[in-house]
Amino acid sequence: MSFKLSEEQAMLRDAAREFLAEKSPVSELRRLRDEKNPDGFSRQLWSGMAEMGWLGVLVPEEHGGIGFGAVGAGLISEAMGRSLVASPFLSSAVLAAVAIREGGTDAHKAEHLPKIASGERIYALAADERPRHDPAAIDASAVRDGNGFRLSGVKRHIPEGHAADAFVVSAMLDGEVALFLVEAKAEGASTDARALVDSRYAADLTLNDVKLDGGALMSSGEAAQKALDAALETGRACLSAELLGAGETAFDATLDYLKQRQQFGRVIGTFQGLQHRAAHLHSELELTRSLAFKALAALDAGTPDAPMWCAAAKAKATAAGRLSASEAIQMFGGVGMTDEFDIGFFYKRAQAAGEFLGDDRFHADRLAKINGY
Amino acid sequence: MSFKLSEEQAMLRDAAREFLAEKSPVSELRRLRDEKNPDGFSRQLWSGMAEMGWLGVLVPEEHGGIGFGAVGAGLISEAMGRSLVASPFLSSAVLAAVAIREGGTDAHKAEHLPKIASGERIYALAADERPRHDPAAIDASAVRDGNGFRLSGVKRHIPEGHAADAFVVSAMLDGEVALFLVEAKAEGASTDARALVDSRYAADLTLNDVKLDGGALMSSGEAAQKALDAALETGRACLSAELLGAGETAFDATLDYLKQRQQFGRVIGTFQGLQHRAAHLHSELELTRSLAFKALAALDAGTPDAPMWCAAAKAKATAAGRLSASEAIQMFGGVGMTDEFDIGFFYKRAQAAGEFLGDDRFHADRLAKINGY
Amino acid sequence: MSDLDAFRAETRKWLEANCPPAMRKPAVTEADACWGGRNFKFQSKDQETWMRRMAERGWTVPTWPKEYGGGGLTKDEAAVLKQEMRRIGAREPLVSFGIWMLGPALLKYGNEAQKHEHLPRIARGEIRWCQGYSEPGAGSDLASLRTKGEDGGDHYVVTGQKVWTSYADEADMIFALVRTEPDAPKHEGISFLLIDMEWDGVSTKPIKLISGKSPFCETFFDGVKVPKANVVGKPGEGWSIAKYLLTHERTNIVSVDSGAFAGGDPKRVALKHVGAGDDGRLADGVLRADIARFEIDALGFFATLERVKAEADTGQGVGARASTLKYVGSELNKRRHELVMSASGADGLLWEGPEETDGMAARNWLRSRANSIEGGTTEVQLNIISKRVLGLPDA
Amino acid sequence: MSDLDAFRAETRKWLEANCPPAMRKPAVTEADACWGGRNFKFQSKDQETWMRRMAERGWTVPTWPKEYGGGGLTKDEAAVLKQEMRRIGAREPLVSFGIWMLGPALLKYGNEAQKHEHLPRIARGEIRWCQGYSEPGAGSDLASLRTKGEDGGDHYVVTGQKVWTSYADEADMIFALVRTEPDAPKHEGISFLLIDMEWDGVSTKPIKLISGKSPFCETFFDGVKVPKANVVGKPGEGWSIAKYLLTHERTNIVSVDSGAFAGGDPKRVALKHVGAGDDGRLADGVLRADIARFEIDALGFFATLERVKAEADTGQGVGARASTLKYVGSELNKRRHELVMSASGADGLLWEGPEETDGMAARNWLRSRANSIEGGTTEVQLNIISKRVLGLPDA
Repeated sequence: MSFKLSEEQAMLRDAAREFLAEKSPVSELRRLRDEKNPDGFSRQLWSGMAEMGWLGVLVPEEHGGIGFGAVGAGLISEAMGRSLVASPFLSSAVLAAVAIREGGTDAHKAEHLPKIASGERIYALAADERPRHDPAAIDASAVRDGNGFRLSGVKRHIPEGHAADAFVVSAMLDGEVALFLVEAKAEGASTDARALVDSRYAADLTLNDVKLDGGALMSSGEAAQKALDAALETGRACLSAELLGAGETAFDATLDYLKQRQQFGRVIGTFQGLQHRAAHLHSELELTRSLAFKALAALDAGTPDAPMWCAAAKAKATAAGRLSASEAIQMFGGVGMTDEFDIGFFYKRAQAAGEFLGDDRFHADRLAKINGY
Repeated sequence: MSFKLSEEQAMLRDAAREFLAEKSPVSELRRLRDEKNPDGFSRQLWSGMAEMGWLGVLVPEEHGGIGFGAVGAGLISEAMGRSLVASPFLSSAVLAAVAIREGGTDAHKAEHLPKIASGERIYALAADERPRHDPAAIDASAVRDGNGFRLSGVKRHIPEGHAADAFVVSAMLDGEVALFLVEAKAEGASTDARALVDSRYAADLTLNDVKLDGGALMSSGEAAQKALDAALETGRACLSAELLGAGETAFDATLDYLKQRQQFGRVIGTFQGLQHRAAHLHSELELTRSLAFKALAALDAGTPDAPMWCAAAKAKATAAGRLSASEAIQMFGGVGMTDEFDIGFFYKRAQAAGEFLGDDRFHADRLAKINGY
Repeated sequence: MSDLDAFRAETRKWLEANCPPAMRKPAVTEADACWGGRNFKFQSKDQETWMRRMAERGWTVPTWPKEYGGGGLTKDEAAVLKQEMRRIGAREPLVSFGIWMLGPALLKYGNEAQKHEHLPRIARGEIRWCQGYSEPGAGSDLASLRTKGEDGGDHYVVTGQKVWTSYADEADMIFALVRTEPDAPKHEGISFLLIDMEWDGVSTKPIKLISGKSPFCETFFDGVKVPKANVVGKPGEGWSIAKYLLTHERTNIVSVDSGAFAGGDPKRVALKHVGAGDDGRLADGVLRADIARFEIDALGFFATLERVKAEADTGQGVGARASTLKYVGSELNKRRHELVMSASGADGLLWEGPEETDGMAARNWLRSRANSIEGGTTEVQLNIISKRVLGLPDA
Repeated sequence: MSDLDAFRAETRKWLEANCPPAMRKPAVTEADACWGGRNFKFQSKDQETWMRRMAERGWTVPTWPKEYGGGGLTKDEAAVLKQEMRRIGAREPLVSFGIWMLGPALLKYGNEAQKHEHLPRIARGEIRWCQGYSEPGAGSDLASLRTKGEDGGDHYVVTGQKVWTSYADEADMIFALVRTEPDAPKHEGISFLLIDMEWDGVSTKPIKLISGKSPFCETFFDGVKVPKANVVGKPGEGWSIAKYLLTHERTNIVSVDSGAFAGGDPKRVALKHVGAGDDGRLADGVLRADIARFEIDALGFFATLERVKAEADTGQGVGARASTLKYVGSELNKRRHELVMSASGADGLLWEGPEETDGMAARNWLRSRANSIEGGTTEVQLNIISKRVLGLPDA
């Protein structure tokens, strides 16, 4: 586990930053919002990301991916955070990809992973059912029906779930967790898109006695739990990287503002009260960076302490991301409150990305559990 | 319940501040420590406080007290906090006095309350048994023995318990809480004085099959629990007031220092980084003052929300007292770390008074319980 | 029976007879308040009746002198009126910046003609005022304003731009700070002008906030002719008047009451969304800890409000302490909303939906970020505390 | 086999043969360290043997040139030596301010005579040095020092007082900053002098801290004659040398390792003193939350140390980032001790008792308060970060 990026990783990082800064600056999110784009993201950008190979970052080469691992996915996520890129990357290329990679049968992998990598279809993980992240609380359930199953339940808050062609769904089967692959168009399945604070969409997925054939079952019991956990942990680490990218960018904007804005005949960056807060925030972001990449590297290394690092990373990234954006608003002052400035977009995304897959409080509590207290 | 002091209360406050500032400035605590005074407090000052009537502040007039209630006791405690007065006031005049007043038989009241008020004897409440405050965890137990009882157990961390002539002891009797009055000299009872960080002493009381006559039982069951709670809550509110007095005094010293100390050719009080921290600390102390006196007044009014206010007050006073003293050390810089300066005494007392009867964490957790979450 | 008791009995009787039952229910939405003004549409006949009856007695502005449309009540009488209104849950009959801000300024600084012209119309809800202080780029440094009033003989020609003018798009008139003496020192060249929003050259544009639509506007003056008779106080005295009003505004914070937290209590939201664990307590221990600490500070804040009021009654006044309350209160409210969002989980992220309440949590949370900016930033309050309360020296 | 591999093999063999088994156990108390000096009493024969054998090879100061008593190792070789010592758990043979601070200063600024005179004696542990920078009243404004050296021809007559001179009462010599040119600008009139503690006019007095006895002293100079040959660098160049060493010192923080938290881990203390509740978790939910947040920051801190080291290896250097580590690390350590105290309850308040460990928790907690003062206060670190890392302007 090392903080040094390989040459390939460094190239990926640079390419991601460059591509996304050019193709999808913050103004793009604003445009999508203002034109009330029903997807909440650009299909064209999605194709572009597919062409860059990024949608297969967590897909093994044998299934059409580039197999760059969690660190690779984190580098793309960080770049996405920098300009608040809206896309189903987290849902499809991270959560669903890992769930299928770790929990699917060979047939599932062969069929679906290439489609994730090519961007041909969008997938999503349908895990949560509660308002607050709690993937262990599963009421959705499947009953055996001939060679197949019948599945019912309501899965909630699936980021970009409205655009998904298929879902990996966690549900109880014979008293155990199981993962199913469910087509969005299956009879009895319906999604309900909800506009969120960050100008993106999440969907609730209602499964009303959906009939599945036997091949829909990916795995069950311990194997399903492990695949689900792997997907969630990778998602958390990637969100940490995204929050880092967003937090650092908001901070950079704040520093620029502090250096030019005048009040009472002085540049406000000369006020020690603000200087010390900026220095503190810088330190928080430094810790966030270390934790996010430590977590990503631990996932790639498969070390047993990976969940601890993921919890620490998501907790810190949520808190630091929120602090960075809220300090930005406060230091920008009144204009920071206006929709005209971009800072509000950062604050809103920090809240949404902070909440998804567990916020700082959830993960601090979880870290305590992991560490035995 | 009002924040306005009565004329009598205002006189008590002024008298307490004046008397203690003169008779027992911080240098007195230093002297007691340096001469290794075995009591850790001045018997002469104790007599003086008795003469002022303060030891009977919570004792009804019919038993030789002045019956000024919790607000009165809080005003004295606050004044004691201002110059870190060491004395068994909390143990004898507050905790034991309320326990006997609320939980004693008429005979106990008639015999002991006047002695508390006159300072003739020193009493203490022996409630805790764990390192961390937890008065509900009672392993000490009494068994009936003829008309009397036999009592065994170890009660811990009794402030100034080494100087007590008698104890109010909580113990289990027939599966219920009971309060007993136990003489320090009773056969099988022994105390073990421990020097604490604040240059004062606390004692562990070991009860080894102590034989008590029937008159030693003060009360049991619900009555005992109510008396114990009343004593503890009053103690917590008084400690909040003491922490307020200490915190404000440390803050005043810091402000004076900020106004005269020069660094880099400027008075350091001109640095905005320090100004904003001082302003924040001021606000914290304002909240502490309000909560401490709200809690004291609620106790006097006997309103059902008194425990909530006491929990809030002790939590806030502990945190603010600690913040005030630690900011003092940081702003004084190196000299604040030396024993030669008085600030260290404030920091140490803030920790000890903060810990006694539950620190900020204990009481925040308790407030959540009280408020149903 | 004392005079005050007699007044109470009389007031109770009058209110009983004159306050329509519908006006005894608490106001829920902004639309429930009566703001008055030329174009105001009453929400109901009852709302109109209640306002007119109260205005007739001068009780929309109970302590203003009768000659200016007020009730001429003493402070004690006004307190009794307030108590009696509360007793039956009567709504404020009229709310407006005219009552809160311009009125006090005119009473202290206005000339007789101005008082007679403007105060009664405020009292009767005929004219709705807005405030024109802030300018783009001025921020906390309010006095750095650049809207100028060029001397045109018997009038000023006003050109410039104001920002954060709440409800300017619905107001009839604006009281504005304008730099009329460009060569005077920064704080001495400003005048306090009364300008009709219908005059030529005045226009407004609403400001969209991160929380969505807002009552705030930008207001533009493009060569607006303002008669010199509309200068309050002396030319160049505007800054003193504005400062007086800012203090007045800050002191009003003390009238915030516990009801302010209704509808978004973190512990209730958490119990609903997170639920209890095996030990019967709120399941997330860290969220629980944060809520407990918030509640302790909230109790401390409300106890401090109560104490400050009690001490103000005994003549100590509120003074610079208002800055402590402003600082603590606004930071606390931000924390409250942040906790409500955390406790709501993904439900709190909802931005819009079929229900009218959809998105409320998120929008209220976003709106709360301005608490520590508007009415003097947290940084300004900390400066005031450190200098005026603690006596720390200037750099 | 590369040269480095050969060196590793050789080193491993030599250490195996020469490091006494007793010196392969971790140092526990301060007395376990070998500080050297004229009056040093070795704790054991093994301690002496180990130090002398290492000194003979120059490995007490592996990267110093051989001619000055060093090992003449390259950076890579020194790293190998360190790894091999760690492999067998070998203690540092010698620790001293001479090695950490004076040595680097002499190597960069000293003349040949000074290097030959002082460096070998440091390397062999013959002379123990202490540092004389701080003065009463100077605080963070180190350059405001007032100890003066009056020109006496071939010597200076030094008079004044130093403070926070660690182990001055056990040191043989002191390197001190002295104002030799009173009329020069503040930062330019200071010289870096080498003074023998046995010379007439030098005296010391220990400083008692709030945590009790301490290694810190006050050191007094009363007309001490110091030959001009004992000026390091040029007269008036002392401030540059001191600044160079301060940076050197701060960079050393990066070598703090996780072992620093041994012995006072809040969660262990809490589980022992508070115990678990009905749900099997640490009973006080608020303490648990605070410890969890502390652990997250501690993980972040150690991960950052690791990252900064990795980036330093790739040539990015540590630089002003050391200030971030100093700030975060010292605040974190204070928080750790505060949590240990809270978790210990009244047991943590014990000040002294029959056991040697009695009072340790409280004294360590109190001592930790100095972390954010010594070696540059937290405020100074924040200033450095905001200016040198973030590029914020000076007032």
